Formats: sequence, C-alpha cells, structure tokens
Amino acid sequence: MSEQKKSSNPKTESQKPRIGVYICRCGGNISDVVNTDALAGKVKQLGDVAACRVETFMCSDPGQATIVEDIQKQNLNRVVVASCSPFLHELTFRTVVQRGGLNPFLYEHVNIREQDSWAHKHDPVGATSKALRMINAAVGKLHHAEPLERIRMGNHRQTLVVGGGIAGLKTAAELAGKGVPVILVEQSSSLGGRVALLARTFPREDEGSVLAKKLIAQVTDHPLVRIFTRARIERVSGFIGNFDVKIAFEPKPDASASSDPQGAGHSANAAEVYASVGTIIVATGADPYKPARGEYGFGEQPAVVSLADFLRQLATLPNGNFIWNGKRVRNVGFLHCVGSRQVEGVNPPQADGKINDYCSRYCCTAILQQALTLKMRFPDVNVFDFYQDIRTYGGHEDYYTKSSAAGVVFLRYHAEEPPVVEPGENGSALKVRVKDYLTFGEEVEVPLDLLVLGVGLVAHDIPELIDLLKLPVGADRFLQEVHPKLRPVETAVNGVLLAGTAQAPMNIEETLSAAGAAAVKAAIPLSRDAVELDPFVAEVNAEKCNGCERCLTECAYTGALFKETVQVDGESAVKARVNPGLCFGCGACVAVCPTRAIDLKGWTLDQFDAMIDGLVEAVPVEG
Amino acid sequence: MPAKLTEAHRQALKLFREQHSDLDGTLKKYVADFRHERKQITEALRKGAGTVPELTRQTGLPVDQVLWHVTAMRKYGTVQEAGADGDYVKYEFIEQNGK
Amino acid sequence: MGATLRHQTVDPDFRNALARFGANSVINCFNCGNCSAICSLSKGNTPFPRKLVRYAQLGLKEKLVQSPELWLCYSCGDCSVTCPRGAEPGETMAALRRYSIASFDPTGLTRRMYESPAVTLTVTLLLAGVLAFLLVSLGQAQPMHGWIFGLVPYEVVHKVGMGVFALLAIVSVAGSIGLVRNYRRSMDGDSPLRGLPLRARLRVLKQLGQEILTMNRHAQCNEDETPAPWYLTPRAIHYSVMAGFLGLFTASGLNFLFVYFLGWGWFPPARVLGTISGLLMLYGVSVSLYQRYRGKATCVTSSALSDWWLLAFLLVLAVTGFWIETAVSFGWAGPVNDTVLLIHTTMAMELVLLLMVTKLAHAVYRPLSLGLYFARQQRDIYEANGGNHD
Amino acid sequence: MSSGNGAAMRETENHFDVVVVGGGIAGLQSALDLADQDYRVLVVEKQPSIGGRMISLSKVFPTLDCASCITTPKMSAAAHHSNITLMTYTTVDAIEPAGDNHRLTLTQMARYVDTSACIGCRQCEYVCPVEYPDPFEQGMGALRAISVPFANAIPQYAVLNPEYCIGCGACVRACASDAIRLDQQPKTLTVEAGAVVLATGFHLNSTSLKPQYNASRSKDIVSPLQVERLLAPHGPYGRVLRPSDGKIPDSVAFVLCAGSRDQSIGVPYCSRVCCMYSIKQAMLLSGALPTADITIYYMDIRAFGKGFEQFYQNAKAMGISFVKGKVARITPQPNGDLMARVEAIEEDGRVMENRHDLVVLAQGIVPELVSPERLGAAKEEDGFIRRPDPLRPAWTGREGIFVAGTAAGPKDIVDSIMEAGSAAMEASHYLTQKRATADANAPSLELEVIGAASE
Repeated sequence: MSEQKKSSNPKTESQKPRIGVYICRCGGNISDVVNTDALAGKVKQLGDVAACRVETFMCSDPGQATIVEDIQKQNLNRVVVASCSPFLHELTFRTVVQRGGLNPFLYEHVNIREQDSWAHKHDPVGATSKALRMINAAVGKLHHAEPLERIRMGNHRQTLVVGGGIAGLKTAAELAGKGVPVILVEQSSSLGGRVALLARTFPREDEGSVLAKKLIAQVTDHPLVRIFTRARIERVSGFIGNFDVKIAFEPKPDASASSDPQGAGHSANAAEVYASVGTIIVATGADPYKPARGEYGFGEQPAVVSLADFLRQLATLPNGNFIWNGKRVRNVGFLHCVGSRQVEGVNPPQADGKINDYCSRYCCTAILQQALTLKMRFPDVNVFDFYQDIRTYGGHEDYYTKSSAAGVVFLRYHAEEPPVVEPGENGSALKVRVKDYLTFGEEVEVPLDLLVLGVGLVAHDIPELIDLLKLPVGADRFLQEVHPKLRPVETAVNGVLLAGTAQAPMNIEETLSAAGAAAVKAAIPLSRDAVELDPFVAEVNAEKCNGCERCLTECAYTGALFKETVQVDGESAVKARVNPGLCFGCGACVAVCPTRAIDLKGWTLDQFDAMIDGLVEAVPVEG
Repeated sequence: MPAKLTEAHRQALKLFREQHSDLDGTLKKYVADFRHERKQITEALRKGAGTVPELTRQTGLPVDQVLWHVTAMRKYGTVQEAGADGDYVKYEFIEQNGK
Repeated sequence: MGATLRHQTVDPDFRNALARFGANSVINCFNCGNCSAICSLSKGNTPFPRKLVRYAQLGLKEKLVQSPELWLCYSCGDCSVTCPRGAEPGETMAALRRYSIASFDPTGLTRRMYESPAVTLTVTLLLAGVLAFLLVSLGQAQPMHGWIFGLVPYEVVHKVGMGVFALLAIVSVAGSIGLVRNYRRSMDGDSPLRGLPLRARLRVLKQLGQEILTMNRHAQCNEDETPAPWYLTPRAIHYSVMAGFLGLFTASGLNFLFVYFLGWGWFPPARVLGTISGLLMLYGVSVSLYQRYRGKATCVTSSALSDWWLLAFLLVLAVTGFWIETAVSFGWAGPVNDTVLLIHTTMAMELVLLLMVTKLAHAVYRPLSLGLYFARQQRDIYEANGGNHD
Repeated sequence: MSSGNGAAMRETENHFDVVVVGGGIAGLQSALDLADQDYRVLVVEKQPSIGGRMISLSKVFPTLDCASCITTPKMSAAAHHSNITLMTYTTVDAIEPAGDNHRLTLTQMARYVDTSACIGCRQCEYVCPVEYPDPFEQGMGALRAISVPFANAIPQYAVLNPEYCIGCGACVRACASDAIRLDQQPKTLTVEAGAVVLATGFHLNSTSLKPQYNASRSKDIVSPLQVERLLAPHGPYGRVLRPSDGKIPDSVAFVLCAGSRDQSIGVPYCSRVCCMYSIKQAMLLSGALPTADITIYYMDIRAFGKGFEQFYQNAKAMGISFVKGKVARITPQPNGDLMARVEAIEEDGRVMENRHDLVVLAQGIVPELVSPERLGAAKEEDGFIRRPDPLRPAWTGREGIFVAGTAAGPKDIVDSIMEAGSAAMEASHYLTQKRATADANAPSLELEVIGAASE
C-alpha cells in the first residue's frame, strides 16, 4: 500500500519517509518515569527518523511551533508525537501537522502517559523501553501511511430536540432565534416539563409556570419550530449532518386534549413524520426519586410526603393556620438526601441493584426554599431540618442563612445512621429519632406532624432512545458526556448533544445554561454546507472481494455496507461496497473477510502488521 | 545581534530611565540586596551541596529568602537537586552553567 | 461528654423564652464551632459557647442550667466578633446567664425583672420606697440637724441589717444549692470533690483564691485585640469594680464593727480602705459605663437593662458614698446631706437585698462555678494519674 | 448562516462581530463557539497571556485531568483560529453604545517589546540581571524583569516589568530580532462590536482577611493557588515543599470557608469550588507526600456536581481525614509549626489544637471586575454581574452584552464552560435577530408528514 497513486501533497510523493518524532515530558507526568532524553537518543537511531525532540509541553504553542518549523525546515513528511492519550490531543497535533503543510493523516499519536508512565510508575527502565517499542510501532505504521481526506457529506441544517421541558424549549428557542429550524418532540401531551409545575423557582423566586409559559410562547409561534407532542422517536439512522428520524405518535385518548393546560393543540400531529436533521439534542429530563414503600415511613404514614408533593400542595393552601389533610400542623420536618448520597449496606438498593450514591444537587436549596416559605407563611410552625451537609452552594447560601434566621432548627445526621421515623405519641403524627452530630452525637427525638422527604433526582427512563441513539450512560444512569470538563454537552455520538437534567441533576438556571451550551454545539456544525467526517472507514478492494457476503452479515450499521453487482470481465459479480457516511470504522468486516479485501483507512492490515513488527522488533533498548 | 546599541536604542534607554527613575531608591536597594544575597548563597553552595536550613546557617540570611534564591537558581539552571537530608532537599551548584 | 440524656425531646419554643432574656440570634448559629475554638477560656471538658448555643437552639433547658460553662465566660466578645453567621454567641451566653439566675430564683421575680424593664423599675422604686420610708420614719425621731450619723439609729440599722442579711443568706444559699445540684446532675449525681484527697481540695481553694485575686483567666481574653493600656483592659476595669465593691463591703463591715459595735468612734483603716475602694469603684464603673455607652470594646457590643441597672446603681453608690465621706470629714450637715445619706443607705441595702436576683448574682455563681471547674480539673488530673495525685 | 455576515464585517479592522472581554477558560470557550459559527471575534485579555486562572492549576476535579493538558489546546485553538483575534496585555476601559453596536475603549499596556518582531526565544530573559517573585508562581518562584510570562503562555512574547527593570540595556543587546522597545508607551484604541461577552473572571480574597489566621506571620499559611503551583508538574520547587524553609511537609491542613460563608468578613455567599479543589489538592498531596497526614476542616462538604460525591468518598477512603469544624485560629509557633484551633464538633465539643506544617486557607472567590457599570453591566449586591432575565442566564440586561463564567458568580470549570456556550448562543441569537431584515435565503423547516394532520 505504500505506493500511492494520488496524493494531495506533493511533498510526500516519491519521497523517502522523513519522520519527525516528538516526545512530550508532559510537565513531569511522563518524564518523571520515562527517561525522555535517553528515549530520544534511541529514537534517533530508528529507521527514517529524521528529527527527534523532547519538549516539556508538546501541546503548548512553543511545542507546536517546533513541529511546524521542523516540517518546513527539515522536510519532514511524517510526524509522531509521543505524549498523552489521543483522546486529548490527537486532533491538536493533526491540526499542527496540517499547519506545517502536511496531510493531517500522515501523523501518528503514541500514548506514553496513560499507557506507559502512569501505568508503570515504579519501573522507569521498563517504561522507557516500552515507550521506545510503542514509538517504533508508530514509526512502522507511518511507513505505510497515506494521505487521507476527510469525508465531506451534505448537511441537513436543522435540529431535532427530544423533550419539551425547559431544556428542550430553551434549545429550540435559541436555535430558532439563530435561524436554525427545529423539530421538537415531546412524549407527554404538554410542554413545560416539571418546571411548569413548580410554584416558585430559586434563586429568583420566579413562578415556574410563568417561566415555562414564556418559553413555550417563544417556540410555539415561531415559524422555524415544529412541535409534536404525544410523540416519540421511533427510528434514527445516519450520522452528524444526516440523521434520518422517524417520529411516531401515541393515539389520542379522546377529544379532550384541549383540557391540556399548556395546549397540546400547538402541534398538528400526524400518523408519522419523517425528517432529516443535522444534529440531535437530547433533553429528556429527570424524575424526582420515588421513595420505596416504608422508606422513612413513606406510603405507610400519611404524614410522610415527598418534596414534590409538598410544594405542590403548599402553594394551594390558604394563609392562617397551617392545615394539612384537615389537621392543624405545628411541627414539620424536612429530611435531606432521600434517594441521594445513598450508602451501600445502609440504604436498600434500587430496582437495578445499584444505590444512588450521587448528590442530587438541587434538593438542599429546594428544601430550604420550601422551609423558608413555610416559616414565612406560617410563623408558628416549627420546622426541623435533618441534613448531612447543607449544599446551598454559591448565592444559594442565602436560603440557608434566611431559613436559619426564620427559625428552622437543623439537625445533622450521618449517612450511616439515618434518622428513624416512628409513629408519634401525645397527639403528634410522627416521631423522628436522630443521632444529632451537632449535639455531640446525642440521640434527639423530634415529634412531627408532617415529614417532607427531600427526594433527589433520578434519570428519566428512556431505554428505547438510549438504544436508538447509542447514547452512553453513566453509572448513575444519567446520560454521559464525552468529557466533563472539555466537552460537557457532547456525547460520544458525533452530532448528538445533551441538554439539562438528562445528563445530571441541575437546577433551572443551570439547566437553561446547559441548554444554551447544547444549542451552540448543535448550531456550529449546521453553520456550514457540509459536514466533515474522519476518513477512518472501511474500503473494499473490489479486485480481492469474492462476494462471500460475510462482511454484510457482520456489519452492525444499517446501510454502511451493501452489495452491488458489477461486471467483471463481462461477467456479473457481487461485490461489497461501503457507504462512508454510515460506516463507523469498527473493523468487524475486516476481521471476517477471508481474502483481505477490506481495509480500514488509516488502520490497514499492513499497518497493523508493521506495528506488531515494531513492537517485537529488536530495538536498542538497553542502557 | 545588535551587540552594540544604536543611537535609537540609547534614546529609548534614556527615555525609559527618565520615565521610571527610581526616585526613592527602592529598586536600587532591592537590586543591591538581591545581588548580595545571591552572591552569598552562591558562595555557600560553591563550598558544597546543602539544604535550605544549612545554607541559612552559613549565610545568615532569612530562611524563606534562601529558599527563594535556590528556587530561582534552579529555574535558571545554576542549581540542581542532590538528594535529600531528612525532611529537606539538598541543592548543589552547577559550575559549568554558572553564568 | 460523659453520660447523656437519651431521647431528649427538643423544644424549639424555648428560643422565644430566651429572646426575652436578650438572646435574639441563637437561631442564626449554624454550628461551625468557631466561637468555642476562638475562646481562650474554652478548654478541656468544658467547651463553650457553641455547646450552650446548641442546647439553646434545641431548647434543652435542663442541660443549659446544668452547665458550669455559663459562668466561666467573661463576655470578652471575641466569639461574637468573629462569628461567621452574626449569631452573637457572647450575647447568647449573657442571656443564658440571666436565664440561669432567674431559674434559680423560686419566686420568679428575677425572670419578670429580666423580661420587663417596667417590672425592674417598679421593683427597684418600690423597694427603695419601703426602705427609705423605714429609714426616714424611724430617723425622724432624731432632730434633722443633728450629727448626720444620728439620722439612722443603731437599732434600725441593726434590725434592718439583720433582716437583710438573713434574706440574703437564704437566697444565696438557695441559688448556690441549685447551681451545685444542677452541676452534680450533669455529672450523673457525682460530686466533683468525691474521692479527692485533701491536698487536691486545698489546691482547688488556692486556685480559686488566686483567680479571684488576680482574675488571670480574664486576662486571657481578647487575644486579637491590640492591647489597650493596662488600666483600660477589660480585666483591669472589671477588677477595679469588683475590688471596689469588695473593699467597700469590707470597709462598711469594719466601720460597723469598730465604730458602732465597739464604739471606737474612729477607725482609720476602714476609712482608708473605704476611700481607696470607693475610688476604684468610681473609676471602674465610670469607664465601664462610658465604654458601654460608646460601644467601644468588643465586650460591649450590646448591653441589656440589667447591665445598665447594676452599673448605674454602683455609680450612684460610689458618688453618694464620697459625698457622705466628704460631709463627715468637713462636719457638714443639713437636709441635702441627709437626703444623700438616705439615698446611699437605701441603695446599698437594696443592692444587697437584690443580690441574687440581679446581675450581681454572678459574684456568687462565678466563683462557685470556677471552684467546681477547678475541682473537676483536679479530679481529671487525679484520675488520669490512676488515683495518685501528682 | 453566517459566512456572509462575517465577511462583511471583516472589511474594517476595528470592527468585530463579538468582543470577548477576558481570555480565561470561559472567554476562550465563548470565543471558540462563536468563531466556529464564522463570527469574527476579538478576545481582549488583561494579562500578557491568555489562559486565565485555569492554566495555572495543577489538575482539575473530579477527573484529575492535568489542567495544562486541557487548557493549552483551547488556548492554542483560539490563537490559531482564523476568526479569532487576540489582544493580550490590554484592558477594556469602557463600553459605550454606538448606534446598535458597542464601542470599546481599550488600553494596550506597554510590553516594551515589539510583538511583531519577538520570536519568544527568551534570549533577553537569559541575560536579564534582576529577578523578582514570579506572580504566576504565586511569588514562590522567580521571574526576570524581562521574560516570557510562563512556559506555555500564549502568545510567546517577552514582557518587561518596569517596576524591576534597572534599564541596563542587556536585553536590548541580546535580542537577535531587535524587538525590545524601551520607549514603548501605552496605546489607547477603540473597536466596535456587534455584541460583547464579559468573561472577566475572579480573584481570591486576601489570606489576611481574618486576622485570627495570622497569614502575615507565616509563609506556610498559604493560598490554594499556591498549592496548585506546588502540585503543578512544573511548579516552583519541582516538588511539594513548604514555602517558609523548604521542608517536605508531613502534616497539611485545609481550612475551608476561610474567605466565604462568613458575615464577619463581608462574604456571606459560598464560593462553590473550595470544597472540591481542597479535596482534589488533598488527594494530589497524598500522592506527592505518601506519609503525610492530611486534614480537611470543613463546615459542609459541598460535593454537588456530577461525579463530585464519589470523588469525596474516594478521598475519605484514601485516608484523608475530614473534620467538621471551622478553624477559629491559626497560631504560628517559633519553631515554624502551625497550631490550628478548632472545636471537635462531632466528638465531645472540646477544643483541639492540632499541629500542621502547612495550612491552606480556602479563600473566597470575588469578582475581578470591580465596576461592571463601566462595561455596560450592573452588579448584584455580592458584586458579581447581574443577570436579570431568568430565561436568558447569560444576558446582562443591556442589549447585546452577555456574561459568562465566574464574572457572574463563583463556579467551577464545567459550569463556566457551560455558561460560555450559553453566552455564545445568546450572542449569536442576538446578532442574527439584529440582522434579520429581509434575508432572501431565510431558512425553512423541512419534514415529511405522512397521514392526516389533526389539530
């Protein structure tokens, strides 16, 4: 494969490989273990290595400048960087190589940090030798590298938003405002999600339903937004810029849809809808945790309610005495971390066998907001707050301060010793026994007329969508982003983005920010006529293909591999062919092909052979 | 390399000195102290490797200043680590690089 | 902590009761522990103020009055100044002391006086009226222009004095017993002195005596304050008030003993002691009043009625005392001087009478608590050494 | 959309679609998200290098990614983006309305170096005879009076600090490309922008805010940013030493809420990140100093973000001790030990005096921008930039002016990046609306509906 027929870069043509190898110290992450200077000495002796340098931070501007300069001054035509995971910086260095004037795919990334220095902290000599072998493999691979071009595909410049809560509405409003057409699909019959049900939001004390209505108004009449309620995604295929979606509808129960407060009537539902979109935003939200029967008396004691139920009912109560279910209430308790921060062996596992060991983020502030509201409206009511840590972060601390000043009494329990809820005596409905760590671990007994469980958030159950979009899911059942710091709203599926609580618990303000961030990431690829995809897809050598179709049965991606009948020497023959837009480059077809007729671009079988040789070859590792 | 200053350079230097004249002598004193301390530590290090407390005893300078100078010298390549002595790192002078 | 009361029910209404004693910010506390850790006096097994603030938050009344820590505090105010929540633990401590004094008074008068300025005023005036009437009506038997000490005949002084001291003794003993009983209860009925060898008991006495004489603990307060001149430190001011008070008390006693009982007619040591003590008192009380008025020192971020009451009382006492002394020295007479004497005598008696129901009660409770605290320290040392002292 | 719009803007040098004020992580992310949509963006940064606070961090929670490793690519991407112009060492003095645009008055401070000639070779730095405490290393390392600010600074131009320059001219002689300009003066210039994103960031309040902590009496009572540098792979000492005398510390304490949640110092809010960065630093320290005792004194552990609680639990499992209680006083001893006084709240309430040889004060986050009014924004009571519309969390309330990151309140990197994206979205939404007049190529929605549509 080393003989290239065509090349976009004259530099690489008919030239002997001149390979530059760049070794990164990564501060000390690598060089504290790997002897980078000795390594560089050995690398220089490898075949066709024309330059080898060591830098403290290869990814820094001076590091990058070195590569560009060497390519130009030393006529390098292939480049290896040995540094961190390609996940972090492969793209960075491909861009650098391109800046230097080379085809970006004449580049090989070697991970001598995660796979070497970090893994072999206590064996510097071994790690150095391993690094050398890894670089040798990359050099070997580069001997067989050829310039590749990114695949350019058409771009459907519109977005599908799944979920009609505030995250979905906000992304739709922003995108439509920017001129990107949006198809919004909501499973239920109304828009606005959970926020529409909130009496007051924090920290601004806005009316939840008012906020939701405003957002709904922004999208419902927008010419670029089409809303479908009682709808679900039935089929998705394709890739960024070219997702083909089928939307199906729940049958209408009866004609009473108009009773819907948020007006499902905005959407003209049909039997089914087909659309092609460039990007997809998943804004399917989260649900409040539903306590198990008997969990802190829930479901058994009528005086135990969840926060969601409490705030709904509190909003409807008249002022005066605090009457709950017909009874005057004097003592109310709030219990934090119900369904969150659970501990193995203390809290019973959930249906899937896991415990919810994460913090639900919104609940501390939400609880204190309710406690404060309660104290403000009914000053006679005693309020007790059972907590582990009060997590009113940032300005939310104000709720903690104010609810304290309003007279809420706080008691701190340890997760290992959760409060015990028992039937009350002497006229109170309940009795909560708690080992209070603010009072030197003394067991304190609090008589209560009402206990509000500060329930956390759990991921909304969307197995079909997860399956359709091949969405990664974290251990906490929430959808998983590519990288929590670098790319917090993107998923491993290019073009599919996350907005709001589908990803993790958030409050309204954070949800709206996240939605904005998802919207911008959805808009960026749509700002161009075409999308560019990595060229690492399968390619069939028609001459070698014997039409056995084994690859077709193995391919997991619909439409990626298909057969066609061609005329070979006057006879018709069945040959496999690849649709590069749909191929994920998984290599399953390569593995089953009996004639070595299929290769992955950028990862050819010859290259694998060369890499294996490179790893086992006798290299000057001693010394 | 303009090893010799041109007239333009001299004019610029003059202007700079005028605009940043060290009226109360703060900078002058800072630089004098800096040079003096650096010299003392360099001399102490020339006698052999030492930890920061050892260098402090030899020079009589404030201990945090000694650490700072050693750190600076390490950064600019005239000092390197030479093992440890209990809870303290030993530093040694690199003769050949001493500019 | 020792043993604890299990299953203690909380009473959040207690903080409302406490608010009437001047603690308004108990609820603000989020139990970070800064106050206890900033306090130089909060040591070993007697941590405060947070412990007491916490008990107050939960309304654990018994635990509150059982806590000797209440009286170990000198109100330096460091805790209130550095409190991250503005919860004013120092004020809470002061209010809890008032609550505690009130709770030892079976008559309930103290509580009412703390809760209401009107009651305080009424009681003060009423009692003054009764005393004055008593003194004047009996004194009227003598010619008004006579030698002024003839104003109050011996029998009156004697009878009233006996009555006063009897009353005082009863109230003090009742209060002290209450405090000790509470303290014992917090130790599960154990006495802090039980099993302590004599030497250790003597050491407790010695420590207590030293502390009363030097107020060394008070000197540990206000670590962060830029040191005031020695004569303006809270310790010096408090010391001068206390020494002045004790000195005057002693001088009066000596005078009574030698001049009236033994009929010496003139006893210079008592006069000298009285003069010095009076000056000390005058100085301490004036500075204290001024500082409270200006809100200058950390310890006087806020002052309750009981604080003003006591200081005002002491000030008037000191001023009238000097007036009388001057009058006696120069042989002045006349109705003005008689009236001044009347006021002085009335107020002195009233102060003594109200000892256990006013802020002055701390003069009894603090030494007592300190004694118990020292005893407990000695016992801890004793037990730590396996029963062998030293 | 867009390329058309962008191109029109490029004709005037001093007109940009968006000006981003601040080149920290939030500003860079906003700039990239806008530039990727073909808007022409100017990033104005006060410091000589972009990268903000994040570039000086060691690793980030809860992933423990090396901070330079994930910041440099963003910095580099911004620096090389064809739609992004960087102006470093430049302050924004005022933002005023100019038609339906904004006019920004900028001051480019004197670097004393001609950036068109400087190649970042550092020859000037090598010959400079004066060294001073390096601000990037929080004073622990040294920097020469003329130098490239730090190893991975962008841009790689030298900058001269006139406060320490003695005017010896050595750098002028050493510079191969004759780039030193000692007669350079600050330059005022104006640019116009269709929209503005304020990403002016934060700084930490002072370690001496609480006199009880005696930070002025010991160099070992340190700021968390100092610890970041101690832990950074290229930190001042190359390892973790205590700054007073270079001892390898064997007992390190973290004092949480040392500059927040404290009315007595006027910062009632929570700074959001201190719990997590302290846990992170504690974990990294326990890696760097395997035998050291590490204690975190806390009031509440606020591990509220995604993956944070697990991170906290891991730290506990690693043996880092968490003690509930606010440290009231730190007293330096003559031998250098630091005694931290704290109540044993969860035990018997006794007051403990614990010995440490390095104490980290988790200071509070306060806004870097003191008067946002000058830049066309209003501030909240706490000093951070106000955002009046709950549905547009990036909007300042002034037409076309948006805010991202810690300028609007303390927050971590993820939330800053999220908000930066959100600000970019709202800005591009705004710019689109502004130009929406009669677009012939207006987009339209395309879909295929099968079956009768029923209302």
